[in-house]
Amino acid sequence: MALWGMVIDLDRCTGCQACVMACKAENNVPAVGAKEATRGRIISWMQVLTEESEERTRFLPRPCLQCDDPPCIKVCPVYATYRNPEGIVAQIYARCIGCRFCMAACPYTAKYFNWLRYQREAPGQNPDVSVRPKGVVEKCTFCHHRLQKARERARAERRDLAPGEYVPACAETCPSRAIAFGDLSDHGSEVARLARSPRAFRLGEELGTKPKVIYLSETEAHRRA
Amino acid sequence: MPDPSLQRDAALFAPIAQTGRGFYFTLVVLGIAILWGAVAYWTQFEYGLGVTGLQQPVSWGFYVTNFVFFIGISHAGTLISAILRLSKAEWRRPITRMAEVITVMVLFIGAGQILVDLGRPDRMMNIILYGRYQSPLLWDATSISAYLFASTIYLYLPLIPDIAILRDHLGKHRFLYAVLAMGWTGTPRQQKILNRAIAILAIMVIPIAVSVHTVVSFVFSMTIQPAWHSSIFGPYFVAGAIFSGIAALIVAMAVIRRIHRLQAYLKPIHFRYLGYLLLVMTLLWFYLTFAEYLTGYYGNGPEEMKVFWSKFTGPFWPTFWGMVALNFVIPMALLVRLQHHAVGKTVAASACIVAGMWLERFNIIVPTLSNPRLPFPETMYWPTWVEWGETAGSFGLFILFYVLFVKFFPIISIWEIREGREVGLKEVEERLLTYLPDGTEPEPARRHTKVPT
Amino acid sequence: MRVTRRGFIQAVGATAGAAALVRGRLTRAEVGVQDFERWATPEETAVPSICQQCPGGCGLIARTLDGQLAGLSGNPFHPVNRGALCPKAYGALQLLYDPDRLKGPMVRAGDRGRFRSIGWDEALRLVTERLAELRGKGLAHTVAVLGGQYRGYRDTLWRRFAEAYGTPNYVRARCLAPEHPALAHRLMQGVASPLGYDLAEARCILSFGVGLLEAWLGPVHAALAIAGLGGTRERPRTHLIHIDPHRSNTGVKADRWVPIVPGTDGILALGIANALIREGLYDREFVEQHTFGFDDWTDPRGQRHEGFRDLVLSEYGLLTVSTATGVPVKTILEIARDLATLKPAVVIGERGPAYGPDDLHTRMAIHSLNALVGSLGVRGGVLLQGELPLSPFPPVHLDEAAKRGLGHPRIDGAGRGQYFLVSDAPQALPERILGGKPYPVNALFLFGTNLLASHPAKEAFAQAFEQIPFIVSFSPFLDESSSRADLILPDHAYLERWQDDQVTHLAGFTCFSLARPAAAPLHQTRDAADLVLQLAKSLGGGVARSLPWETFEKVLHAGARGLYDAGRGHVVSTAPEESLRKVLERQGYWAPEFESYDEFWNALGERGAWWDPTGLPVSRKALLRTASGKFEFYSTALRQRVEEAEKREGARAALVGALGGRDRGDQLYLPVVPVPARAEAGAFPLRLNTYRLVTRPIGGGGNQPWLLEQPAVHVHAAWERWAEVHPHTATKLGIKDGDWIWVESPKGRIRLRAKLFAGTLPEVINIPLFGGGGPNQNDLIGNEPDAFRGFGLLNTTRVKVYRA
Amino acid sequence: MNGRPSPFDRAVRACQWAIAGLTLVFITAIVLWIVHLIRTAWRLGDVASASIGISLVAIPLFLTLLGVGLSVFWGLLRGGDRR
Repeated sequence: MALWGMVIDLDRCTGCQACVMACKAENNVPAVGAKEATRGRIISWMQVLTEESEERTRFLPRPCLQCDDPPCIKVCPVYATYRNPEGIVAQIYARCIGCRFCMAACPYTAKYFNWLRYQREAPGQNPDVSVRPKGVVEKCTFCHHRLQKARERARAERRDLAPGEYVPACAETCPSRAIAFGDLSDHGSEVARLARSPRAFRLGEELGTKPKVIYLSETEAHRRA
Repeated sequence: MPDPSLQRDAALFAPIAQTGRGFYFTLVVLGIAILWGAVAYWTQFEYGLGVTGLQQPVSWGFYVTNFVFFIGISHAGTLISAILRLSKAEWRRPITRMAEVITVMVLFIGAGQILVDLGRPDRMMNIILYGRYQSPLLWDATSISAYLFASTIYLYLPLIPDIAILRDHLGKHRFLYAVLAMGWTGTPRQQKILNRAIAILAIMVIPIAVSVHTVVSFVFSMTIQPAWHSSIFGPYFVAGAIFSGIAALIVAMAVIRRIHRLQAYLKPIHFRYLGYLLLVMTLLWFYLTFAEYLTGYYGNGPEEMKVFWSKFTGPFWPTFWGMVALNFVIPMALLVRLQHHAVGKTVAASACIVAGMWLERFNIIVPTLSNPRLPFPETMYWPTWVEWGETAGSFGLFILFYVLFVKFFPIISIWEIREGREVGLKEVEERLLTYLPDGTEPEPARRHTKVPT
Repeated sequence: MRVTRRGFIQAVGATAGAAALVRGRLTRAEVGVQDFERWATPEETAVPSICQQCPGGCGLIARTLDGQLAGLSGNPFHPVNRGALCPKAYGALQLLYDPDRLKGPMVRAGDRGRFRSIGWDEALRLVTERLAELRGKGLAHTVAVLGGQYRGYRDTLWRRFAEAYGTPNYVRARCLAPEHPALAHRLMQGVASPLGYDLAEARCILSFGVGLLEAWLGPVHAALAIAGLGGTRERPRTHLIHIDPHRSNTGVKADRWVPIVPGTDGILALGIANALIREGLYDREFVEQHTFGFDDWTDPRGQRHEGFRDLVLSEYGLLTVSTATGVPVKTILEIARDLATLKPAVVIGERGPAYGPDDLHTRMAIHSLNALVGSLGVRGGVLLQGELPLSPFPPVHLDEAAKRGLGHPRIDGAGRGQYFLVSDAPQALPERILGGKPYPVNALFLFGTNLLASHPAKEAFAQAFEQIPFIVSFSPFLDESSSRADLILPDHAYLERWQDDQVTHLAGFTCFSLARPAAAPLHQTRDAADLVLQLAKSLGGGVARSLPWETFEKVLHAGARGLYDAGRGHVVSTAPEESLRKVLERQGYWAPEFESYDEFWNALGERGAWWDPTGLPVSRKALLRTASGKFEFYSTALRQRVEEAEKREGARAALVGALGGRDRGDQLYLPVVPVPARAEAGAFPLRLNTYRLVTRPIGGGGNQPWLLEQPAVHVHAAWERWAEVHPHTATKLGIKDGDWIWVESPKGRIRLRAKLFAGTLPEVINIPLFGGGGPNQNDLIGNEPDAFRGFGLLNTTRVKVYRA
Repeated sequence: MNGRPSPFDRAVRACQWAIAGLTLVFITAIVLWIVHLIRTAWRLGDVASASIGISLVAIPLFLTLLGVGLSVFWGLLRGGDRR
């Protein structure tokens, strides 16, 4: 069974937010509008943060880290968020009751809430991804719909899923090739190789969430501020 | 034919017998508050939670604070009356029912807060159909329903004899009283069954009450957020609950005492004893708070300190220092010497504590959510009229339930007062003897020891 | 969330009925026949297109389902972006489906700004009549065309139309055209086309304010090239030094960010040159053999001329440079040493519109550093952008009226007097139109530019537009400029039309991109290029004969034939195929891939681009085409042009005045920038610096919510306009983060939100370039044109800031 | 009062039995819900131990409360006529 993971090289990331916009276009993430944005309700599955410190600034693109032991799943009272066998933490929009317990439990604040009815059927949307109603939590799904389409194509051609055939929108569009994506359980894959690099570190390693988005940074000596 | 013993306790029937103009005025005021709450919730139901002040990192705010606050107040009732009943403290007689009523009424409001806080209330059934017991929210649901059921029975059982009296002597609501009196005729056998049941319940209610607020604290301490994930939360919330419970009880007692002129039954000695209990709880609360923050400060973890400084010197300093003042400084000043104006002092201290404890819950929930681990931009959570409206509506509803209860049932247990008069005095005397070395005879009391009333 | 009493009561009444309704609907989900069609799997196509949000020219793949656009992704074959995209590209989805797009042609009804819709035939008839009437009366030259496209066949088409019609006034008003830096390179190296920079191979990159990762001419291409900055085992780290008043994304990723006083880049370059020369770190071999004017020399007439070396050593001591530019001496020395030791090094001096008052000499000074470190004709150094072998169109057929019209001088005065060396001077347009010098403008065509918002002289342009009796705008939106027009013929959005792109600024390879229309036109809009061809046909005579094609597709088809016959390069394809071709071509084999041109044309339409990776003109012979065949510090070409101007206009030629006056003597031709006197604070103590955000497309992106919502990463701002203030300055002025502040300049004042940002010098206020409506930086920046090139100076404004 | 019960008394008696019945239904519903939660957790391979652990405490608790309530109810109603 594949174990999908991502490696983001912070030395290459230029903070241009191409991944953010690609994610929004691919997953029909709504632009919440001026009033709602000033109230701090921007929904941005992949969000680029800036870590300021004395010696330097570092851009940190933060998707959902698809933890192997996710603190957000344990607390959901209605099984609306779960970790599928392939390691992707999924969200069932039809079952979520909007209690937002998973938002409070996530140490990386990677879950977003539809405070109002932000998104309607509009032209130019991606038909593969459902539009979320108001009152439910949504999060990065590693472009799960792309995995399903790639798997269908592979099955139709009676072959296995080739590495690199399933890549989320952010990894596909990153102009400085900072985001690598693939199957962590496949020892030879580029992601697994990069994950073993001496520059590799995981965000919030001491929390025991075992995140599957691994960051590379030359000067990891500078731990979080 | 007025029974002589009833005549003495006529004051206890007064609230039920006549309904003065004040009653209708309070109904109107409460109606307005509840209407504001209803309009607020309708707007939120219509447009979504966006009408409140909640935002991305601060996903919980007023509603969860209210939830913890009201469940906290519910500890006033059964816990205190159960402990006093078990310890056979004679001064409990006029207080127990008042406390139990607070519990039962406020539990409905507390549990309601969670439902108000849901983003999709129309999918409430999902909790029943697809419930997952691993989530602390469902632990809450179980323990709160257990506590609600237990405290309802614990309120109802001692009420049966009084309802029987009302059934026999009061003209109004005959059918209601007849049904609720369960055919009580005061026979010794029935008395025995009732006392046995009340004794069992008194024992059972205490662990349930403690479990309720521990489980409410688990909603926060089970996550790994800074300043939430600590083992002190269980005892801290239970102590805070008892603390705010007693304060709420004292306030309720003072209000009822003034409105229904029950000064004869709720004497300063009750307020003084509860005041001393409150003082002990203030110290206990301060001790636990001090322990929690010292541990965080000394450990000096980066995330912990971010939340710590945001409370001490950051944007949350007013609510934090307000809480410390209202919960510790003012109550200590008032409750230390209760010789004179005991009632005034304890009620003032209690009002401060109730407000302080609301702030304490706010201080636990919002600062931690406002300071996420990763370097997100600063945000400030401000409640909107919807949240104020819902809070006002909740208080209005709680007080409305309380006032209606006082209108239909005696707020002070008549038969316990009577039992106290006839049986209580002798029984206490014998019990005191059992404490002294065997064979000592009661000497005549010396005059000069002045007993505070 | 207005809750009316009636609404509330209705609601309470309705809740009772709601349950039954819901109950009913759930049980009886009737499925209509039309639902089946909707659920049938749509026909999916992937059409290659080109992103027009910035001059980068990245290749797109537009995914359409049943003709409706469903998503965008990078074209993996395209050599410019290799499948990657920048954030702006995704704004195209919202641009295409913007509800405010004009639905059809509009004609002015009553006074300016009020319109009524009109049919296409009637609209075209109006334009043809007016043009024919002007041409008939011999006033062809009074028609002006203000274009926003500076490359590609759309630009050629307009130029041919203007020439064939008989007007010299085709003015390209685009700030980010690479034509400005090319002038300095032409004067020092004699090369005609713009230069490219081999960023991927360079070991040290010194950028003077060039927004490599967020602005300039292709953030994606630059990011792909320098992303390997970290270096790998076999290739050592590349050292990026970024000199810019504002610490942008490039500043953060650079190994060294050097804050500098805006407008003093040239002086810093000369300071670095001084350090290089004094410590003998410059490439002695290259300078001695391949440069001219470095040492003192005597010209054939026996006159002694001071060389570049002595001038720099005498006048540009590190202390004077440090005080003028605000860069510490130690930093200048370290930059010089890095530049000298890490070979190959390349210096990029392409800040965009203008560096400051003496822009030409600043760029010459910066480019002279390339000569000093010998990065000309070296891998990882400066490259010459190759020529696209497009098939040349037949010369324009000039009839009588056209000849008479072209005889007149240009309205903006480019190519004469002060703007002798420049082809477009849009800045000079307003006062020339208002003054009626040399002749009044009777008709104006606005195409692809919104000057009334995006140009510092926008107020002057607004008055000028009032004077012009007949304005035609091709803007698809009702923006500031098109709302003042008499007739609007809305163009397609770029995903709805044929489009080509001849990218000029790349790492040397030539690339021709072709875009087919991805989505069917949403509204009654028409492609502006087709309209030009239609106008030419309806005007008849020489114009019709010069533009014989019926549609723009035919124009492209005719032009691209040259690529097929060129005998080199190939249509982009999958990576393995590319590498195989590269191996073959390195050994001189080139096999044509297609038998017929139509096959080539279809493949080009399928894959999106043609390119020629080999034959990089890197050799010194190709790079140094001056009269002396050397890199000329002392630009003989410039002196020759100046003498030409003086012969024509006498001693006091306007060109000399623009260059700095006769008294500068030889320094007129040397890459030397006069050190400005340290102006005292005065009423406006702070300096304004504008910079471009990576999420701001050309035209401001006012209608692309995704880009407006998360514009920047270094400050937290959403949908709002802000000014960045240094924390020290902010505390001095009592400003906290997030306050509303007034930013006032001699020209005007605007109210922005203050953001505290330490990535700048204390005395500099940074404002990102906002487009579209609302307060934008052009309300502050005065109409102060560069005397020599006519383009507006964007970073010489002084401002003051106070709480709103 | 041990003659034939008047319609008023019969109605009161019916209401009292109804209340007792309601309490019984309420508690059995809760117990069934808890059992359902355990079964769901077991079926989904979720951490069933947590649910079983909690229910070991919760179910007996509810049953004892029910017992106390019904015993009082039974005692009062039955004891009434055998004074």
